[in-house]
Amino acid sequence: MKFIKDFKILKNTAVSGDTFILELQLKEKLPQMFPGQFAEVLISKSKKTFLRRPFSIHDVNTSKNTISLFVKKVGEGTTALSKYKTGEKVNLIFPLGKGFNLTKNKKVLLIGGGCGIAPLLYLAKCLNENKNDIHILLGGRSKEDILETEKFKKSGKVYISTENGSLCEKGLVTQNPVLKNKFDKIYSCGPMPMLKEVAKIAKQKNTECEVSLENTMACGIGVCLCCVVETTKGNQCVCTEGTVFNIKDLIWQI
Amino acid sequence: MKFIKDFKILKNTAVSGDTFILELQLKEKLPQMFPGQFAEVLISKSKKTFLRRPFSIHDVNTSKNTISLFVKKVGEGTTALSKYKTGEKVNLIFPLGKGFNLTKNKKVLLIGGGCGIAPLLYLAKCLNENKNDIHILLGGRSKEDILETEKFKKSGKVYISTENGSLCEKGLVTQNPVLKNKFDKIYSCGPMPMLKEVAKIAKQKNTECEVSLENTMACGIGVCLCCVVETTKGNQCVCTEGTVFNIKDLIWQI
Amino acid sequence: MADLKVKIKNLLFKNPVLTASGTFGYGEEFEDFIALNKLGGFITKGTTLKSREGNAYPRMHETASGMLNAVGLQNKGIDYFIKTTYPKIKKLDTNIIVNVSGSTIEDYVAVAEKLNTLEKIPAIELNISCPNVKQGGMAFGTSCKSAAEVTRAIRKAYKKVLIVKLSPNVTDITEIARAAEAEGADAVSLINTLLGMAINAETRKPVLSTVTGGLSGPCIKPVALRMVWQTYKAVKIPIIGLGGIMNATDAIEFFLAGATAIQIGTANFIDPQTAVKVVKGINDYLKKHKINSVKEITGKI
Amino acid sequence: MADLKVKIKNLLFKNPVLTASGTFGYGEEFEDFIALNKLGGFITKGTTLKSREGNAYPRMHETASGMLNAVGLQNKGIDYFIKTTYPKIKKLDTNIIVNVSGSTIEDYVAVAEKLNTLEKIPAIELNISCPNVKQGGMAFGTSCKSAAEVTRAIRKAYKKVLIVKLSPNVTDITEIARAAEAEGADAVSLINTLLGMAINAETRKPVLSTVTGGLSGPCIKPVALRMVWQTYKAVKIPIIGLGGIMNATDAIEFFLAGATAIQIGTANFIDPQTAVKVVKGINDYLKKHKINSVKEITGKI
Ligand SMILES: Cc1cc2nc3c(=O)[nH]c(=O)nc-3n(C[C@H](O)[C@H](O)[C@H](O)COP(=O)(O)OP(=O)(O)OC[C@H]3O[C@@H](n4cnc5c(N)ncnc54)[C@H](O)[C@@H]3O)c2cc1C
Ligand SMILES: Cc1cc2nc3c(=O)[nH]c(=O)nc-3n(C[C@H](O)[C@H](O)[C@H](O)COP(=O)(O)OP(=O)(O)OC[C@H]3O[C@@H](n4cnc5c(N)ncnc54)[C@H](O)[C@@H]3O)c2cc1C
Ligand SMILES: Cc1cc2nc3c(=O)[nH]c(=O)nc-3n(C[C@H](O)[C@H](O)[C@H](O)COP(=O)(O)O)c2cc1C
Ligand SMILES: Cc1cc2nc3c(=O)[nH]c(=O)nc-3n(C[C@H](O)[C@H](O)[C@H](O)COP(=O)(O)O)c2cc1C
Ligand code: FES
Ligand code: FES
Repeated sequence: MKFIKDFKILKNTAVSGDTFILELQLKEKLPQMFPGQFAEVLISKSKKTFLRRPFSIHDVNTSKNTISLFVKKVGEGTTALSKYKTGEKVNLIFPLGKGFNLTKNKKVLLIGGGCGIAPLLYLAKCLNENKNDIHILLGGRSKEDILETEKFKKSGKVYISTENGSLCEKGLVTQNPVLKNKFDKIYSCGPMPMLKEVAKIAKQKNTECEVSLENTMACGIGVCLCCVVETTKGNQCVCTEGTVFNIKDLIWQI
Repeated sequence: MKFIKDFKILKNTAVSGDTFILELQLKEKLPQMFPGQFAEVLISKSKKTFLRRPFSIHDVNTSKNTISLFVKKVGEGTTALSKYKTGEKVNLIFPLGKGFNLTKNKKVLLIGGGCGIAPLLYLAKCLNENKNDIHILLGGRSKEDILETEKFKKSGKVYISTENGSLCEKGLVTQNPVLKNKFDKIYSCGPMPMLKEVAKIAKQKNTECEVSLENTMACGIGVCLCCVVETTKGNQCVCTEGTVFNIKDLIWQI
Repeated sequence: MADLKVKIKNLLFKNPVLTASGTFGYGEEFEDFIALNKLGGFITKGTTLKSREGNAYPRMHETASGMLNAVGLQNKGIDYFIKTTYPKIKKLDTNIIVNVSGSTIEDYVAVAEKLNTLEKIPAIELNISCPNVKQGGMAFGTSCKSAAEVTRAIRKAYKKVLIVKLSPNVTDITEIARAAEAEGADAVSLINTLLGMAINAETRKPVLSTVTGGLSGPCIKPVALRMVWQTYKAVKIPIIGLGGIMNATDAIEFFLAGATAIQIGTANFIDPQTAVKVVKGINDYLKKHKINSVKEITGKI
Repeated sequence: MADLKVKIKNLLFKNPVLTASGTFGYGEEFEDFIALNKLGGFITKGTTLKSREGNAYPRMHETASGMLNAVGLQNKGIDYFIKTTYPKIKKLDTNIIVNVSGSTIEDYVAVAEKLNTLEKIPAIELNISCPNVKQGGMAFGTSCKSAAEVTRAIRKAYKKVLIVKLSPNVTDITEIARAAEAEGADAVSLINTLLGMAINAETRKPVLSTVTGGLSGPCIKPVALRMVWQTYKAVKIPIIGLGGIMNATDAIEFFLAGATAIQIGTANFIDPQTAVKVVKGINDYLKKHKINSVKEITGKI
């Protein structure tokens, strides 16, 4: 079941120069949400933002009845969103997409690049509840891009790569030594080139691997057919058949 | 000389349910401005407002280096403007139009209907400095529409008409007994039907009369030719040849 | 409650608010948001004889007050619709209209013939205006001759209500509308998307995989209104107006310009409840203005 | 500083940023806001043989990300321009191009001939695309035959650079562009406004005195870009691109689509400094992307 609701902003917290977390409260009880699901947000104060904007559900707090979004300012819409203040309302369509398939009692690796960490925090929490052995690899261009580490540490062991070496391992996230280990499953979200590299490594090692895609979307509910990705079953809508795909179902020009 | 500048909002004060006054401060020294001139305001936080919006200069405070706008919420743009807060910036093109021609040592009547009072406050002040004998007639549908009376009283004697009789004289502003008196000049701003009635009365009495028009505008600087009014010299731009016209130059279908 | 009922030929609509092809899936996708039976009807995604994968990604780009799409008629084909989708939606108490697309007249006819037999499909919308498929689609809709040809063929093959959907990418839309009318169309719907394009200045590449795409949303409303008004003066058959309708006021404007019914397209993406809000808003408007029936305002500017 | 110079025939522009007819008066109106000599050039308000009062008020309506206008070529006529305006602006160090409008070929020719003699007017823009005047204007621009005819007549009468401004209200703009090219146009500029309409739902009347008007602003940019790209592939003469350009990124997109120069129109109303900001922004873009000359990106998608 999908909903369209106004949320109240409880808090808008700057995380870094260009990222922020919106904590959004719903009046009625939140429906169940799965990690990897997303919301389509109406940014009504942005002059140039016509369509809604999709953001992953970063965290869910059932006691406060809130969800949070982890957002990076990249354009008009996200910049306008960063200026919303406590008490203001935003309209969401949610929860959308299918989310990740959760393992139980497994050794898993979560790989997040840039703001691809957004859906991984709630994922890590849920995997933790499922008693998995959780390893989390975060990557970015420099140490300024490595965010939320403390929160991730609550659910698993954290590894870090920065391209310029300003924090921990120097190099691409996909070059991090932790990838030499054997995992039962890899979960990943981030820029396409990274996901493709992750998929390649997972394939080589024959490791189960799910990736969350961020194709541009107009509707988020499976009707515009704009967000498609080629799969073994033909073009599928990322917003309804995904956003999470098992890499074995994707036909990627790697 | 016209300018394009950011102003800082010093104060946004609700005057009534649907009117408010924006007090706007300029960093550099304000240029000289004449009563009846206006500004074109960019309402950047309104999703649906594409063009600038014209507003009369309601008041000028040279010691605070501020101007104020008296605005009525009628649509998207003005509603968005009403939500601007202290400290926020708005961009203005100003001062535009020619303004009223000021008399000296004369007996004058100012007639304002609805938010047509906007340009009259600064006019009254300037006429006062010019030692005129000032009479001010304000009209509206009901007493809720009669605003700023105390401010006007500082410059002259105030008369009031309300259509429903909830304050002072009952009836149209143009039926107010003060109009029976003889004035050297009438200044007026308000809805078109009112202005036409005022013009008729002035003509009958052979009284000099200037009216300020509010034709819809795209540019405010005389280039789009959208705001024209028929005059004895052909179509003229209200934004540059007006907004104030002597009624003897207008060809109105009265 | 004002009288919102309108008719196209013998087909009764409980109200004049439909949803536009390609923006409403096959209806089901909106069941979480609205009661479909509150709509006058809905129009399915463009459906072709064979299943189509559509164009390559990227297919979408946001523009000022609108969007470009280059979906390219991705759909599972008419047989899948008949076998799988139709049984699920046929119980709905609203008019389900199938948008029929194709690239040859034979294809169009084959789809239309299959639809003849579906009891709960009272009408088809013939899409001769899709700008996103090479052959067919828009090509049919940009000349009187080909518009007439395809309408004639479908009119022969299809017994129920035939709506022809026109392209705005023409010098004179009234010519095409008249050609469709002359060949037996029961109504025309307009407009489909304007042909547009987007470029990414940073990558120096077109944004859409197909370079050009179809422009929709409020940005095109002034053009759509103008075309409805021109067409209203040119034909006698009813007009279904669409193009950038976001709310009831927009809808009223289309009625005044000459539309008998309207469709909500891109607005469904921004607020999936738009269509039912528009139904309510039209009713409120009529009551406020003391107008008994929505039919009374068609063309009344 | 990147090389911003572009040429149309033998006419050199210091940069490819012009301002569009009808949105920039005769230049003087912008002197408080920008230094006019920073522009590649500006194009005057449409000027006709005799003075014109234009259409009745109201002439303007805001739309989603755009506006409709129905000015109807109000201007004081070519003789007034020559006697009064030209002496005031002729010292400006930028290309002043006169937009020539008319309703008969004879009128167009008469205006063009008078302009031959003005030393500081190096080019005219022939407006065969004004949607707001009954006879003439757009009618010339919507058929190849009449576009060819008027271009031929002006080409005979006018010795300097001839730019023909095309209407987007056509099925195939490349046909018209080719017709103008064949008759000796030195460049085409596109697009003029899209024909649109607005209705006031409360009064149930058209908003504009002329019912329909010309749509401009960012809402039309996707259509304009597409037409520039199509025309770039169809003709060899340079293209001046316009339609909804608000900033340097938009301008770059037009170059990539095939424009040699661009014009700023409606944006002048929102920010009278747009044109000079765009000049700076193009320079910044070229530097960032290590491109020496703006000429290099024309048509390079
Ligand atoms: C399912 C999904 C979940 C997402 N989750 C998050 C999240 O949790 N946090 C977050 O910060 N971002 C997330 N994104 C990306 C986010 O939606 C875009 O950054 C946002 O839409 C940009 O809006 P804007 O108006 O600021 O940028 P615009 O001004 O529209 O564009 C600025 C730049 O961003 C690019 N862009 C625009 N939309 C997208 C998109 N959907 N995907 C990728 N690039 C885009 C444009 O091409 C352009 O280069 C997600 C995207 C999807 C599809
Ligand atoms: C020279 C001039 C000076 C003005 N001074 C003032 C002033 O001091 N205070 C004030 O409150 N208003 C003033 N106005 C009117 C003000 O500009 C409009 O109310 C405003 O532009 C409406 O913007 P909106 O986005 O809120 O309304 P919209 O959503 O654009 O329109 C809402 C309604 O207002 C009407 N409207 C829009 N623009 C105008 C306009 N220019 N004139 C009349 N009606 C319009 C529309 O037709 C519509 O019915 C002035 C107008 C002009 C031309
Ligand atoms: C994503 C998308 C897909 C579309 N697919 C179709 C289609 O399959 N068949 C069709 O006739 N029109 C299609 N259209 C056009 C719409 O039905 C409608 O004519 C157009 O979008 C203008 O209306 P709007 O501005 O209200 O969206 C599509 C539009 C969009 C945005
Ligand atoms: C108010 C107004 C008046 C115009 N007058 C003319 C004109 O006289 N001659 C002409 O060729 N184009 C005229 N145009 C069209 C513009 O020059 C330009 O082609 C169009 O507005 C599209 O560009 P834009 O979206 O950047 O404004 C006018 C446009 C507007 C908005
Ligand atoms: S975004 Fe519309 S189908 Fe996925
Ligand atoms: S508003 Fe443009 S000329 Fe007056």
